[in-house]
Amino acid sequence: MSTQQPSAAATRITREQLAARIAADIPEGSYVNLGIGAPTLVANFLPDDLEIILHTENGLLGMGPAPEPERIDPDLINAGKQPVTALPGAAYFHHADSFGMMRGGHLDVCVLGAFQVSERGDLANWSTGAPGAIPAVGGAMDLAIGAKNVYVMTDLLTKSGESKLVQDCTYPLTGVGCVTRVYTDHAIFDVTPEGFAVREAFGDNTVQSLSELTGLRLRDSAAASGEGN
Amino acid sequence: MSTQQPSAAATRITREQLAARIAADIPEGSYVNLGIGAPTLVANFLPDDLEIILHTENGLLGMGPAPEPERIDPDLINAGKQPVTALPGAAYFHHADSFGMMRGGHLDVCVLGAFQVSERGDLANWSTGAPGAIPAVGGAMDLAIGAKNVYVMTDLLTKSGESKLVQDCTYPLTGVGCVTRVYTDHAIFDVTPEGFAVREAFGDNTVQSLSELTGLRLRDSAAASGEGN
Amino acid sequence: MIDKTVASVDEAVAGIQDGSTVMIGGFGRAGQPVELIDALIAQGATDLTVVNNNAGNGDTGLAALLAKKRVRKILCSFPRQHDSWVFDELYRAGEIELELVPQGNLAERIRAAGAGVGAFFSPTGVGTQLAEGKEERVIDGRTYVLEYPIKADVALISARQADRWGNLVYRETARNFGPIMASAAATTIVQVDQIVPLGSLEPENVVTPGIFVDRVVAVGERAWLRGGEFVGGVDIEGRPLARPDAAATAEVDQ
Amino acid sequence: MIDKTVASVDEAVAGIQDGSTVMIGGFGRAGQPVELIDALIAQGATDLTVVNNNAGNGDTGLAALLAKKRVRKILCSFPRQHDSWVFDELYRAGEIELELVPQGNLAERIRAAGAGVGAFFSPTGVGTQLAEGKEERVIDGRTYVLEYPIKADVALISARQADRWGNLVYRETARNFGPIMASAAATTIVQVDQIVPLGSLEPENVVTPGIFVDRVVAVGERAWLRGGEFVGGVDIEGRPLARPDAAATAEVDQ
Repeated sequence: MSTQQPSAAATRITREQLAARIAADIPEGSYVNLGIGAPTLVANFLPDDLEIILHTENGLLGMGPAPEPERIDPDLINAGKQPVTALPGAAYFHHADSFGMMRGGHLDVCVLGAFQVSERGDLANWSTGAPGAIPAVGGAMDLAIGAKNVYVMTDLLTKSGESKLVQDCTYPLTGVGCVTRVYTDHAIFDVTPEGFAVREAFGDNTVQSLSELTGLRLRDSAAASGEGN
Repeated sequence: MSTQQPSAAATRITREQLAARIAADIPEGSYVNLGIGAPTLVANFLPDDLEIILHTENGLLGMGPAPEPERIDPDLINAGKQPVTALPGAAYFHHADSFGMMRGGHLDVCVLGAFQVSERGDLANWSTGAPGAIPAVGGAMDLAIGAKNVYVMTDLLTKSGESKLVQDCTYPLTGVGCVTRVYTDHAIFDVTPEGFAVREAFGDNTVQSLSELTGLRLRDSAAASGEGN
Repeated sequence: MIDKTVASVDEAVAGIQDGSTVMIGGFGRAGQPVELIDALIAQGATDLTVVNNNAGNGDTGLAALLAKKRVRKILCSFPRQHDSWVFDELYRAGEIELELVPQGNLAERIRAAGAGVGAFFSPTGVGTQLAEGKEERVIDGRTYVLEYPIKADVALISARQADRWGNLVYRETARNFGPIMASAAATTIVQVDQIVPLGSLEPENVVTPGIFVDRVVAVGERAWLRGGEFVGGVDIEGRPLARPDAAATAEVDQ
Repeated sequence: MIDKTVASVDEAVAGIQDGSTVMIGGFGRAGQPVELIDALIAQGATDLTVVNNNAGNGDTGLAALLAKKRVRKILCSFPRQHDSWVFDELYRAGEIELELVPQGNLAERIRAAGAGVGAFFSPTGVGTQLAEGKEERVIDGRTYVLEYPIKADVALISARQADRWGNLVYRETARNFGPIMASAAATTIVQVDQIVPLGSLEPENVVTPGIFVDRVVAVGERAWLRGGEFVGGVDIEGRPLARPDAAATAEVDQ
């Protein structure tokens, strides 16, 4: 596993820029679940003039933004237990129906955070496996295996400079072979049968520099899809 | 299998009397499914001053009587596809929920017709197994295994005088070991671990005469429960 | 803007391929999407596998599709009815294949497909002909048979109202298979009495969320309603009562 | 006359036995039947196995039940929260057993219990620690793990309105586990804002039919509603906003 000193950091985009980049890749009409934490930011960048329907696994399709403080409704919350609103066209349902919707492959996209993603698309995002930690999984495993496209939103490197893209996850798995694409602050990676392919490198990053950062053999998505090199 | 000439028929009650007898055994507050055919008659004898909630497996709890002809609603039918009404307090639901309700053991009573019932409570009521017949099962198998109490309503003898209570069903089974009690025009039988027990014999019928009619060893329910002989 | 509404039943059923598995909602005539079935007949797809509780009534709707010999196989629980003569004749002639499924297993298998369940152990049918050859298992002292999901390429269903996101509400026992079939098909096509503006359907009362719906077409109000209120005046098949001149056209009226 | 209503929460929870498995509705605080839990604490049943999505928030409701050491084991998907200090301490001290279940498997296992499904193959959790030791099977090229139903002796849930037959409607995402838990317990006990006359609930909109409900008790309207209409003025925990004198009593207010 490659490590990288912060002083040598390559060009990185901010978390907000990354959220905007993910939002731009979601077509109108998509049914989308945004995981707890950073992925929630993506909602702020979905264009107002496009209809994208947000799902929250606790039982709502058509989730809207947070309410004004005096309009907080304790009965109307998202999976992160934050107050939300419901848009015209929303629908409520119970937990078995909600997770059936996920497990049955009806969501177009879900965006999740990650501790690690392996070259085969394995995801680790629910437990660091630290001894004594209290485990909690929530809907992570259901989301990981359920959506048609599972996007991971994460920094490429941990705070200590280790790559979150790995050959094999060392943290406990959330799902096997489930990740479609990884959006990081350095680049966007597709998970392909031959491992990670760089779909888009931000700023000065190159396939070569990303290979060095991650310690992985990376391919160029454009080359992989036969569109050039 | 014993046969019996019509001319030698023992005391029999009418189908309406039998329906009334079954109705009298259903306590207030019960959730009840009445099968297609003769069991439907039971509804006519449920006391007006008792609340007994009827289920129809096509998606309604709180089924009421047939409407006046000019109030027939093609969207509001029972499992026999006859027009019905919905009482105040009714609820509609889809087929998976309706059959989950049955399969999950939430109905107190269902009343079904039968071709044959075996001493172990096996039920045959969906197919005569006749070659060339078009098979159709509907919800019979779900009802047979789902309710807490499965009552069979039937003539004791076929038109040709054969007993419908048998050691082993010769017709194709609907459910195994599922029948609780059999209400016939001659007597009421409980299904016990030791076979049929006569719960109540109508008119001149006796355990002895019923044994002769059915060709089965029968016990006396009262004796079986230690209440006398 | 998301708009799942289409202008005609022909547009609604466009693209259904020969050889498709088509779920058709309804229990008998209640909830049967007759206008969509008529459009499917006109569209011409053939060699179909149909999933329905029954096998057609009279000469209209599903029965008409069968009569055109577009259906290779049918999965259902109750084909034999007093008015199933079209199916009966095809079956006796060996011109249609039948997979008979107990009604609750049919419903649960459709739900399983929609809910991503790989298979499930059902107590229904254990020890009967309809469980022959199926895997059995005793769980907590009770015997179950393993049942697999039923998926479809297309579902044709009927509901009372939809909005342009495809949210649906049904009417009474016409709901029956609609919600689960909508969830189990790659493409779900719905005929409704009426398309209402987005936001008109109370989110608490939506029965089928739009995520399960692909196309919606309005076919006009059913004959026994006026402005959404029940007015009656029809028989169980939806034909006008006591209007002698109506008898001639009754067969196509539902 | 069927009347499932009872006059008090104490009457509602009467008879719950030591050693029972108790399902408790709610996702975090939304839909948590706090008044019933308080009554259960007063009632005294102990050595309980609790099924809930979480493991208590703050010091009230489920957290208070845990703090009284009435719970031997908890099945949940997400015990660790910013305000789960009661559970955290018990868990670290080895005073409570935890069965961690992915949320969708938790929901589906509860539904399976209510729907008479003996077991089902789920794709969730395959290849993870939470599927270790479970039976796996490949169906149509995908790997599944076999999951079993979760039944309960008692379910305590919260809904918005009930009638005397026990028909229920919920409110927004507070619906969450209510309908499935109601179906999976031998005795289902419900607290509602309001009991309405039979016939007031539209049959199309009933979410939990009364067949799943045994006892209903009215506990008064939630603080953010007035006459059924949302008025707001509370924080996410249901405590009044911007009323300094209200802070002292806020902890017991939900």
